[in-house]
Amino acid sequence: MAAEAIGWWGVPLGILAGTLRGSAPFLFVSLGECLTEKSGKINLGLEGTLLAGAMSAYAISYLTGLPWLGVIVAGLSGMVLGAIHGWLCQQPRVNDVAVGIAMIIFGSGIAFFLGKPFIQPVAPPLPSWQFGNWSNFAALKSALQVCPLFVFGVILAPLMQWFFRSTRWGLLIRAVGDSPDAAKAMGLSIFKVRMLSIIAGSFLAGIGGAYLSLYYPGSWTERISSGQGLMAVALVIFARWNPIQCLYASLLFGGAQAIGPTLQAVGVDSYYYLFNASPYILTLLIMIITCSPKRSLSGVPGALGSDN
Amino acid sequence: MDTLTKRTSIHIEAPSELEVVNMTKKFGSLVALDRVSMKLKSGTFHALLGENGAGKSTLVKCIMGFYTPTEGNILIDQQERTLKSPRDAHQYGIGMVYQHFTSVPSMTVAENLVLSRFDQTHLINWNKEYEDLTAFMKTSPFQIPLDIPITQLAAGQKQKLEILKQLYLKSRILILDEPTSVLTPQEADEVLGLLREQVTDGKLSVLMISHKFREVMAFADCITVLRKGTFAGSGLVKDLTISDMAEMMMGEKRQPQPVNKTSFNSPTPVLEVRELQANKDNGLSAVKRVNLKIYQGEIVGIAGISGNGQREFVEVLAGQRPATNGQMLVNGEVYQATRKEIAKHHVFALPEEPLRNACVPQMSVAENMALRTFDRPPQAKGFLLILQAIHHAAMGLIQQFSVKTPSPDTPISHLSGGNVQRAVLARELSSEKINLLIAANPCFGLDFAAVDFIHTAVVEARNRGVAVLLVSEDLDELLKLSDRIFVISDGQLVYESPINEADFTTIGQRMAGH
Amino acid sequence: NQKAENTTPQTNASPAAGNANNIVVGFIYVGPKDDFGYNQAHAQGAAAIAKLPGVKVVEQASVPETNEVQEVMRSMIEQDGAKYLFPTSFGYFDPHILKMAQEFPDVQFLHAGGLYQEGVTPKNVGSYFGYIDEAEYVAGVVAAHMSQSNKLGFIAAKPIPQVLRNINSYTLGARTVKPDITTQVIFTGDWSVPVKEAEAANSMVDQGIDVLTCHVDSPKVIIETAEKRGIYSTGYHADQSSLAPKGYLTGAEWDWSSIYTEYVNLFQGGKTLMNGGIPHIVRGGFKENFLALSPYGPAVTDVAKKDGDAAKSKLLDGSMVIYTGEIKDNTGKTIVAAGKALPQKDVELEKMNWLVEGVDGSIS
Amino acid sequence: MLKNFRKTSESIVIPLAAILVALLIFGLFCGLAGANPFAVYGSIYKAAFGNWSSWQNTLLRASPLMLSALCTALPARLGLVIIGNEGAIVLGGLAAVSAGLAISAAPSLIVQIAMALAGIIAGGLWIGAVGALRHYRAVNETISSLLMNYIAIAILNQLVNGPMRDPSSLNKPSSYPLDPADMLSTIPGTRIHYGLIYGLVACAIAYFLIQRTTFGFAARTAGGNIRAARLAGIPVGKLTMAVCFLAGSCAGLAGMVEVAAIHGRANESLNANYGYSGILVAFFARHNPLAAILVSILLGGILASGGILQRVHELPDATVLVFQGIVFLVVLYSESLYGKFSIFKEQAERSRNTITV
Ligand SMILES: Nc1ncnc2c1ncn2[C@@H]1O[C@H](COP(=O)(O)OP(=O)(O)OP(=O)(O)O)[C@@H](O)[C@H]1O
Ligand SMILES: Nc1ncnc2c1ncn2[C@@H]1O[C@H](COP(=O)(O)OP(=O)(O)OP(=O)(O)O)[C@@H](O)[C@H]1O
Ligand SMILES: [Mg+2]
Ligand SMILES: [Mg+2]
Repeated sequence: MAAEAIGWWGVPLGILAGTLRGSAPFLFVSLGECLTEKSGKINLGLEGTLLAGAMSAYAISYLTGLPWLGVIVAGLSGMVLGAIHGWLCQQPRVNDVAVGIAMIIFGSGIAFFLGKPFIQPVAPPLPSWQFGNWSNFAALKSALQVCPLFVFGVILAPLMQWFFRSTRWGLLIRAVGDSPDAAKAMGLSIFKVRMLSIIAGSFLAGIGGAYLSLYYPGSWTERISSGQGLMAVALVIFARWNPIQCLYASLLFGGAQAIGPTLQAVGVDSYYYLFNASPYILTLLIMIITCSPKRSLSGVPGALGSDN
Repeated sequence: MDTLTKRTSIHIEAPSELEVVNMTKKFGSLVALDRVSMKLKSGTFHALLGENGAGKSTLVKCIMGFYTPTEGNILIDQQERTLKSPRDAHQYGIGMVYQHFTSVPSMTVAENLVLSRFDQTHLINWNKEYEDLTAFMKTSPFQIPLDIPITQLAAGQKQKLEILKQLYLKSRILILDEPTSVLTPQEADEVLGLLREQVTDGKLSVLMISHKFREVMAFADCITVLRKGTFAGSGLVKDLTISDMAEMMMGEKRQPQPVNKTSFNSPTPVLEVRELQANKDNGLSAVKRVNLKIYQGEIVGIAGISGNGQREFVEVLAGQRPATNGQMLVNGEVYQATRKEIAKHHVFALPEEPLRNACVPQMSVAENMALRTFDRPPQAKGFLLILQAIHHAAMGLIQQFSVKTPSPDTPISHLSGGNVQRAVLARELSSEKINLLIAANPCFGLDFAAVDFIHTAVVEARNRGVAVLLVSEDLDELLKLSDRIFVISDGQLVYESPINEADFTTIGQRMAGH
Repeated sequence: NQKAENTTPQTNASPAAGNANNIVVGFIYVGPKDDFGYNQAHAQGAAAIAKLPGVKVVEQASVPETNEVQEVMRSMIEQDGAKYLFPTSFGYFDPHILKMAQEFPDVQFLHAGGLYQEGVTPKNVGSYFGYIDEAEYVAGVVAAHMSQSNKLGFIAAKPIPQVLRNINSYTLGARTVKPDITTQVIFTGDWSVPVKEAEAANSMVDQGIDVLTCHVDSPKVIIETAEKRGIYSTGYHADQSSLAPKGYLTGAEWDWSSIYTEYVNLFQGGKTLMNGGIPHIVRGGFKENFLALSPYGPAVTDVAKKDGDAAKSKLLDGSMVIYTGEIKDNTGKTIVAAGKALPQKDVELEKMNWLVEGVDGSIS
Repeated sequence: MLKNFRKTSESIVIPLAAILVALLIFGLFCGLAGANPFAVYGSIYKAAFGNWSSWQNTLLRASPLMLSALCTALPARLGLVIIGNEGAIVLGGLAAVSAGLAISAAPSLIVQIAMALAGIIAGGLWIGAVGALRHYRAVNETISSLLMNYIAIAILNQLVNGPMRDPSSLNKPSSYPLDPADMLSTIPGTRIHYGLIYGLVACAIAYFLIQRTTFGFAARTAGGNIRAARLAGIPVGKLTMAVCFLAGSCAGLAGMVEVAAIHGRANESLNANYGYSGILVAFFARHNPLAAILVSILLGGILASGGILQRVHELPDATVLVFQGIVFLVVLYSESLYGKFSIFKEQAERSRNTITV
């Protein structure tokens, strides 16, 4: 049991630990959204996907005792929601932002509805890997506890980067997202490519939900996601549609979540509402600084936000 | 494996013979093609002619498997074949360069080339691909750097890339839909000349859609002409004259109306551009210190290959792009294209691609025609729009400029390209008083009759004393209309000459940057 | 985990009145009624009275504190015929209950935690609440025994009197065992933000805190995090021992079923707030069966149990007042002078805006 | 004439059919959940539109949605997707309370006007800032407005828990209360507050502004094609900011109504999700302010029926979310059906295929 206080060292340590613990949901939703947006559609509904994922993962883990099965089912339930979104938002005159908001309502409604019996019980959580055994410092040891799912996410980011650059499928998705006309001229089915991208992206978001309910905070409640799915869209723009930068942005957001509580733990008690809002303020500031009316955002898929 | 062998086998073969029999294509109740037949013999250069909307693009898209024909057959080497997608067409060595660019803008040349391949390499080994591509580039008729994203290519280079793509795919039958509309005459000659050589060597067949008789006469072996979706004639180029072809296209003999110019001699410039600079979308410099004066009653032409800053230049003048430096003066006063200044100095514009640049697609024809005047009496009373006045004015313009539209309330995007252009022309040229007219590629993609109509309208305006800036990629048009001609190259005006002293070859060289 | 049967006084009153006049009682919750926390505690109380003869319960959950709650009350009154309403969230009181009470003077509104002011609040509004800080006090005693670092942690939603009172009683309880023990407070700012609560719990553990408790809507995440990090915890709202089989020490639980049963008996007996048959302010602690203490967990030492039980029995028989001077706040100001005592019923305590000495944190 | 008749009937029949289909799916869902679908339909109808009292319930819920929807619908005419309604509502409410408290000595009417103005200005500046960021810094307006929601809520919490807190607001930190005399009253004979009138008037004005004024013409031009707007010399930047300001001021007014008609003070209850519902209403109404009125009433009805699902049919509280989700998804899908049915077409009108390359 931790005996000695670590005082102000707790702040960087807390933020580091918060980053390692809390980034994964951001990472999965932002990678999922990145994949989706690369194909030229926006999925604002990942909040609902995240909740559905969290609920189904917890339920399955509780019912079967197999947390990893829960993770897979979370991904699958994400795919179902993704398929609805993907099909609907590609109908003529149907706006993807509107469908996204409707999907938030629908997804969370279904998750809450079906999730009622699973609030009380305790489901087996995901295991964690110890990276801190070399240290005999308890706080550090616990900070360096990492869920394999997070490691998977961290590996996934460069993998996705490579996928977009060096696989045919990656190039196809980029082509569809950047210039549907060109893709059509290649004889591609835009509908199918987007459908698959959205479904795959939602799969990742569902997994992000599983992380929430099965690892950190590690419980199923209706407030579990608190807007993390909505932030996916902001994160992806912030990361300029680059998977590696999605990773950095997620780490930043995961760390920023810890700022408020950590500062209070060392005795800075004022303005915690503003500290809690710091990730949003930070993102806005960075966007204001880095955007410019003189040039368009680098990396933005050309067809994003247009109707075709 | 399988595809690889197929590709090499196609490589060895001479191009197949392609025949289209009784091709019919209906879009709903619109018959775009009506029982058209034609034959592309192996190793020939075939031109497909016709007015706008005659069905040329539809025909070739049916061949490519892009559209499913309503009726009709395709024979390849006398064998009947069904082509369901461009992929099928590729199997038979048929490749097409579309009327619009089909490269993915944010991807590099290399990525675009690799992506265009129809094979099944799922993982891309970039080292090997680069090796192959470099080797391919060495043997190809034109070179393009592999690492550059398409957005940074000039229009001519993009067009070359489209053709390169087909050569890279080892297509034996090349279908080109208006391939030279973005090239200089020299570039066009170079590209078509290189293709012609391959055709002559028996390695390639070409089916080219073109509106330019000059190219047809110089490079094609035979022609097929479509008129309103039906076959209107065919023949060997060596047996035909230009006026024969024009007659086949239009159905009757018509000479372009000669332009009559009255001379003006005004000492005060209407437009004065001083040291103007502007950037491209990506922040790179596009217009570099341009100085220019245009006087009353003269047409100043600016020639140039697209991508040399003329688009940005026109956009600055039209108020669509901020200048980074320099000044514009209209009638001696600083001009920044605000609505007030536009109204005060009576400045009008005919930008290229009117649907993209000058119209609001989902608004009605009447509303689009009111774009210049909606906030002035009689179309507005204070803040209120007077809808009747807007409607009424539109009715008049539709009549006067014979815009074909179901009603003034139809969304303008439902009109055909030519009629959109007419609607814009009506809006911009109907004002009582015009001081300055800025026109950019006003006839791009239009047919014969429409071109004539616009040329006449522009010259009439000039004769009324309007100062006209005409930016065009069509050198013939410039030579026909301008009083003075400039050449823009790499964002700078590199050549100036009164029209009667202009030298065609020098202009071409300056355009190409020499 | 229901404790309905241990408090069924005056069972003779109900059956006779029951069938003759069926009463409809409406319950309104601000969140889902199965949140393993505040709302669930009330919903369990409601479930207990629903079993009583002659009682029909109508419930609506996830009702925000906007005019929506007024509409819900109205529907319950007009459509379901409810004459007795329990809008359970604190935020329903002003202005919503006050407004509806004026409009429906014959309907009785019973509110958890509101302040009834004679002559100001409508006659048909009553207030009930439990002194759950008594249970927190006992939990504090147990926590102090179990802490080795002498640092306790308290994760709280907002610095409001109800919460501060729990923090203070917990700390005062702990300080009776170890006078220099401290309680670190983190306010998350919201009633339910699981990620932030988990983050707060973790950073407290990093700071060496080894017993954790909380006052948020659903303590589940905090208790589980404490267990994962291998420290002790004490629960809130309901018995969470199943979430932390090793580290759960004890917990402060509501027992609304006894109050609600009591009220139902009064209703069925024809007593009303308006005719003075039902007191406008009902408060109670251990003695009145408003609370329960979770059974001690396996880790709790015998000494701790003994001290805890002793504290509880003193509270039960009323021989001890928690807020007995001298009490200083954590800025050094004397709040309760030596020799003075603020008994539980003192309204000063319901306006608490200070933290006692030993609490690390501020409410600015 | 006939054509118009058919077009109009199309735009009535399709949404109605969509709602029927949504009800069908929802009924199926309820059936699976163990409730009798037909009883559920009856209850929904009864709770939302069954009698005058239900109607009032529905209209009460609809009124903030109308104002909130305008916050998305107006900028949409400029091609901007703004989802910052929640933030503007919160700040509008906060500003209204501040104004109301600052001049509480003045006559009620003056105080009410001042509160409305404060709400309008605060909300307007908040979303106006989104427009300004868009114009001057090219910051994506969807994202900035989303982020600003969180920031606005943090500001609200910080203020009502800190400097603006009434110490007597014990367990629910709030600002000082408004003088009851300064509160907005209800429409005589009903329990509906004047917010409904504000909403209706605002929607009507917005419609008029967009369709019948030069300002609206300029906005539609800029929204339809910014290049054409620039060509015509329309000051797109100023227009963007002006429209955003107007949009925000509608949401700000909604915030003012919330505090001045319902809460009487500013506290966390101001953040009541009207923002996100408003976005849906706007999209659902295709950004047409008049249609937004109808859609708000429909959504108000759905929300009003949420309670009865719980109380009578013992369905969980999440059921109404599922219901909303299904209705919106089906109605959004129905958008794609316009022009697909030949009954609604004039005989001569030819069918068109929209494939282009
Ligand atoms: N989106 C649309 N909705 C309705 N009708 C359309 C639409 N697009 C095109 N049309 C109609 O299809 C016809 C052909 O349009 P297109 O632009 O291909 O004409 P075109 O043959 O190229 O004529 P032009 O020579 O005038 O450019 C026109 O009559 C036009 O009104
Ligand atoms: N996808 C489509 N849907 C409906 N009508 C179409 C479509 N594509 C072409 N058309 C119509 O078919 C006719 C022939 O068009 P096509 O594009 O083949 O003309 P074109 O000869 O290539 O003309 P241009 O010289 O303008 O390129 C036109 O009237 C056009 O409007
Ligand atoms: Mg064509
Ligand atoms: Mg055309």
